[in-house]
This record gives sequence, C-alpha cells and structure tokens, in this order.
Amino acid sequence: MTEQADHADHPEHQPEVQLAHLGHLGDDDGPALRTALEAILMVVDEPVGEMLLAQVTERPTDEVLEALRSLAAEYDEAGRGFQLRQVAGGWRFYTRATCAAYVERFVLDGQQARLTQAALETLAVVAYRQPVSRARVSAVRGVNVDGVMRTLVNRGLVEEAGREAGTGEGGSILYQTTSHFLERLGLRGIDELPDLAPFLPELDTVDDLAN
Amino acid sequence: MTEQADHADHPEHQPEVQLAHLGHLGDDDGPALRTALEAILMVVDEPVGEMLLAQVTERPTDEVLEALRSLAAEYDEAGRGFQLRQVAGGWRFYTRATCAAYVERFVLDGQQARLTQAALETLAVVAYRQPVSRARVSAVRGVNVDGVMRTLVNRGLVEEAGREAGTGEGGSILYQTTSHFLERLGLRGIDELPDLAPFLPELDTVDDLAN
Amino acid sequence: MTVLDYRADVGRAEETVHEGTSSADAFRVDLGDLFEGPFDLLLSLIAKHKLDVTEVALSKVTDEFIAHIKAAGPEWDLGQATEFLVVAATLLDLKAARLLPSGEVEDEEDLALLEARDLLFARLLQYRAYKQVAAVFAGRMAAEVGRFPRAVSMEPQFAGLLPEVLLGLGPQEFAALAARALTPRPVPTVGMDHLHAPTVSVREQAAVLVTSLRRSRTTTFRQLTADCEGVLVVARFLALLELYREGAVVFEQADPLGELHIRWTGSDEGDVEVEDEFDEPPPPVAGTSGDVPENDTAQESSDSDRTG
Repeated sequence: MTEQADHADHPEHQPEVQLAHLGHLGDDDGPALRTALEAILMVVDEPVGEMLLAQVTERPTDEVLEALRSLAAEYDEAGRGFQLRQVAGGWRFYTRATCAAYVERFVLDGQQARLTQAALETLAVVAYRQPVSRARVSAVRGVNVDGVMRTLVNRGLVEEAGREAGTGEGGSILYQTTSHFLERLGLRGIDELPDLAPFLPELDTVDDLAN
Repeated sequence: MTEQADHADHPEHQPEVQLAHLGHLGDDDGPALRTALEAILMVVDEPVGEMLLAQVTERPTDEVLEALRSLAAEYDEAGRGFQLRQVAGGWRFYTRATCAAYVERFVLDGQQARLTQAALETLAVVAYRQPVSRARVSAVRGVNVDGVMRTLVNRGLVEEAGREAGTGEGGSILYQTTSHFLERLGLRGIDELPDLAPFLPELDTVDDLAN
Repeated sequence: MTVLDYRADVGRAEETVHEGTSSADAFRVDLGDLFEGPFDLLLSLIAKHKLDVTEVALSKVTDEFIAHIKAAGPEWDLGQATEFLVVAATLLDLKAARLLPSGEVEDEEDLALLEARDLLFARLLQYRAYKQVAAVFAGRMAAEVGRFPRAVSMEPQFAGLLPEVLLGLGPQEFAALAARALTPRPVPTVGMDHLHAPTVSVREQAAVLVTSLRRSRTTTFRQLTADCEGVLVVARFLALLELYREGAVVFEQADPLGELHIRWTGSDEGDVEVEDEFDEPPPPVAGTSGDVPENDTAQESSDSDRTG
C-alpha cells in the first residue's frame, strides 16, 4: 500500500483525520451518504435519530431518512443477518430475528461465566468509588478499562449513571453498580459494603510501597 | 474436539437454555450460514475465531472460513460503510476507513492517542523479542525504558507475562504484546509481523550504513 | 558546536539538519519522541556526516558525541546521562585506540578495542533495524486509525441469556480485593539507586588519581577504585583515559579483561590538566541529583507541545 509506505517514511507525521477535509458526501473523494450512514450505525450503541445523522452528514433530513429506509429494505431483501431498525429514539443495527437461535447459542457458548481478575478489580473500584468515570477507574487500575467496563455492563453488574456534573453532553459517562450486583454479593445496599479501612495497608506500609 | 476442549476450559459453564428452533443452516426454515455469521458477528465486542463460529453454527471450519472471506469481499466490493476483518486471531466488524471523519464523533472510546517515537521503538523491540524483560529492551534501545514501558502497559499494548525463568519472585518481569496491539496494527497474529531480516544490512553493506 | 535537529530519522538526517539554530531548543531534555538515547544520537551523527563506518569516520562522531554530552549540561535526565556515559566510555576507548601508534594492531589491547567497536556497531545496526520497523508500526497504526471496531452493548434479549456471573467471593473478600485495587501500585523500577548518586566530576576524579598515583607510582585499576562504586568507577576510568592521553600514565594489561596495571609517567609536581569533556557545567541550582524526572510524562506532554 502506497499510503502505508509513505507513512513509514514519516513516522512522525501520522495523518490525523481532518474534519475540515470532509468534503461533500458523494463527491469523488468522499463516501456516499449510504456508506457514511452504515459506518456511523455500525459503532453506535444507542439508537441515533435521523436529525443528528442529517446534521453530521450535512444532508437534508428527508434525504437521510430516505437513505436509511432504502438500506433497511436492502438488508431485508438480501436476507442479511442484521437489520436496520427504527426504534424509539432512532436507528440502530440489530440481529435478524431468524438468526436468534444462533446468536443465543453463541452467547451461551462463547462467554465465560466467571469474571476475569481484571473485571473483578474494575468492579471493586466502581463499587467503592461510584459514581465514577471510566477515566478515573483507568487511572486507579493503571490500564485501559473500556472493554472490561462493557463486559460489566453487559453482565448487568454495572450501569451508566449520568454524566459528570457541569460537563453537559460531552461529559464523561459515570458508572455505578446495579442492584443485581448487590444481590450477587448478598447485600441490601451499597452502604452494606464492608469498610475498606481494615484492608488498607498501614500508613508506613504505604510509604514503603511508594519507595 | 474443539467443543470438548472448550468445555474443559469452562467446566462451570452449563448451558440450560433450550435452543428450540436451531434447525439446520440452509434449510428452508433456517438462515444460510452467511446470514447466521453476520448475525453473530453483530453482537461480538472482540474478534471471534472461526473455530468458535464453526462450533456454534455446526459447520466445518473450512466452510465457515470460506463464508467469512466471501462476506468480507462482498462488503469491500459493494463499498459498504463497514468491513469484516480478520485481526488478532478472529473476525470482527469495523467501519471503513474512508468514513472515519463521520464515525469519530460517535465513538465513545475516543481517538487513540498517538504513540511517541520512543514508545513505538520500545513496542517494536517487545513485539519481536517477546517475552522480554525491561533490561533487555533497554540494552537494545540504549536507554532506560521504564517510563515508556509503563505507558505501553497503560495503553493496553503491552502486558506482563510472568517472570524470567528460574529467577523466582525476584526475577525480572517479562513483557509481551497484547491482542489490542494486534488490533491496533491490523495484524491477525504475531506471525504476521514483518520479517526483521531485511532491516538488518548484509555484512558487506555495513559500510554503507549511512547511505 | 553543531546543533542537530533530531526530528530526522537516520536516513534523512542530512536534509533536516539545522545548523546554528537556538541551542536551547535543540538540547532540551524533553526531546521526548524526537530523540531519546545514545544509539539514536550516534546514528544521527553518523547519518549526518554520511559516513562510512570506518575508524576515521568514527573519530569525528566520537568528538561530536562527547561534545554533545558536554553541551547537554545538567539538563539531562540522570537515567539517560548514565546510559550515555557507558556508550561514551566505549567511544572514548575507540578514540584512545586512535592515539596508539598505527600499524600495531597485533597488540591485544588494540584488538580488544576493535572488538569493542564491532560490538558497538552490531548493537547500532540492531537498534537501527528496530527503529525502522517501528516506522512500519507507525504506518500500520496510521492506516488503522480510521477504522473503528463494532463494540456495542448486547441486545437485551441476548444479554439476559448470559450465564449468571460467578463472583466467587463474599463481601469481605470483595472489600479486600477493592483495597488492593485502590492501593497505589509501587512504580516499577530496576535498581535506579545509582541515579540518585551525586554528580560525579571526571576532572575531580582525575585529581584524586594524580595524588594517588604520584604516591604509589604503579598500581592497578582495581586498587584505584577500591574505595568507590558505580558511576564513580566509570568516572575514574574516564579520568584515567584522559591522563593516558596527556601522557601521564601508561597501561599494561596481560590478558583481555585481565588486571589493568597503571604506571605514573607524569610530572611529580604541578597541576595535571585533564579535559573535562565529560563533566557537566556546574548546575545553576543545587540539587540536580534529586528526583529523576518522570520519563513518560515528559514524552506525553511533548506530544502536544510539538511544533512542526
């Protein structure tokens, strides 16, 4: 790949994707509207409204709606394993109902019943620091926790709890433990979590650790 | 064989849910293999190996691999907004690079921070020498790599891999690259790393080092 | 003093060398991802001169390298400075070899020095290979940066099917785990104690050696360094090499790596001036030997600080 070879020569000049260089959808140098929509919808977790999609793609809402409907129809006709569905709040990719049995089997076969040590530790940090952002948990754990946090959310042990105060839409998502987590631990409430103090090293041990 | 091995790994896991309508893939009442694969891949959040997919769909691995490749080729030819890619030992849906500008603002995990030259070089030594101690990497790079190694661990690109053999508790910690590293490089496995030999000059060209 | 811009990778150093730009700029400690270590510097110097890896070329590089260390002054990260010193010692060996009468390569000491040179270049070539492959990594990562993996929450109907998670521990064990997870981890270090050693002056060590040698006339390197360790040993070794260059001492070594005998051949009185090529100018403030700068914070911040 020429692109790659070029970068190899200039490791210090990694191209950053420039939003300014978006160009116009459908131009020779940009993706078609349908393509851009497919890409966006592939990574969104929550359904996205056509208004927002229109805004991001800089196209009229009508046109976006039209494209979304034609994509959905196309997937249905081709009998793809996924569907594009309009649900409350917008559009999202879902698995096709006829494939549910395979997805179920995959979910049962492919997933571990036991949490990894990394997941347990992350869960512990969330439990004692909630509500807490992923960035904070990462800082405490010293590793990226994005994947682990998703696992904990999927497993119903952790849930979103709004966004960091005063930061608005762009603020970091905060996480807290769920009632399911409390059940699993046999507790009635968060306040029943054991006090940490007896488990923390004495102050002078902390000093040792720091040295 | 695979099934057995897998269950042996997770003895605690006992699927109890009845899968009523599995039928046979490709039957009139069941989805085609490709469709089932598309559906399964829609719910994964890490690369899934063809072995597991073969197990879940009850088809030979060869056939599954063939179907995955044909899907990937089909998406590329049709210029879809998503790609099916084989990375880090498995298959996973990705957005197409040409759509990056549109996708970015929807991606929760944010832009991957760029690595420094020092981090890149350290990463390269770890990748080719793994498992390897910090001292060994330092020797190759000619500088202390403690800080850089910590950065790489924090970024999830490198992880600890036990201690130097025969040295016990006090032995040097060994490091290896992670599957996240493979994903970041778009590699299927460590064996896909470019051969180092061409970068080492022939003996008789040593004198031309600078040219 | 030649000022280099280490942004250049080895192959293109020639095009990007900026002569005479502000030295404060070029010799910053936080060169970060642009420049980091002795191997990087050596390769830059070699490439800059488009030199063959010959002894003559090497001598030029040696001078510049040593000048670079000198110019770096107290700004250097002590960890890096120590590594520099080791490479510098090797280079000074090679420089010393140049001073030997030519055509006497049969001498075992000469052979050892030639071996040291080969070893150094073998390591340089190895480093260069990793440096180049790192560029390939960067290219691949850049190509990947526009692709985002699908990583969404599971549809509720499937998430509900996920097997009950086995926590496998009770509230007390969970609290103990939390305490461990929340306790700051010790920063991993590999015997960095020596980095806290006070700055060592080669010139001072030379003075110590002169006093000692004038008294004993002949001695061994072992005896000369019996009362010190670590960087101090390196400093005395460098001081000895400088004295050798001044013609104040001669060396005898029966076997490679064998006992190094030193005989005083200098004057019995007066100052013996050694060049302080390795010595840092006096630090502007006391306490440069204090905290070792956090390597990675410097590198991280330089990400955003970079211009051009």
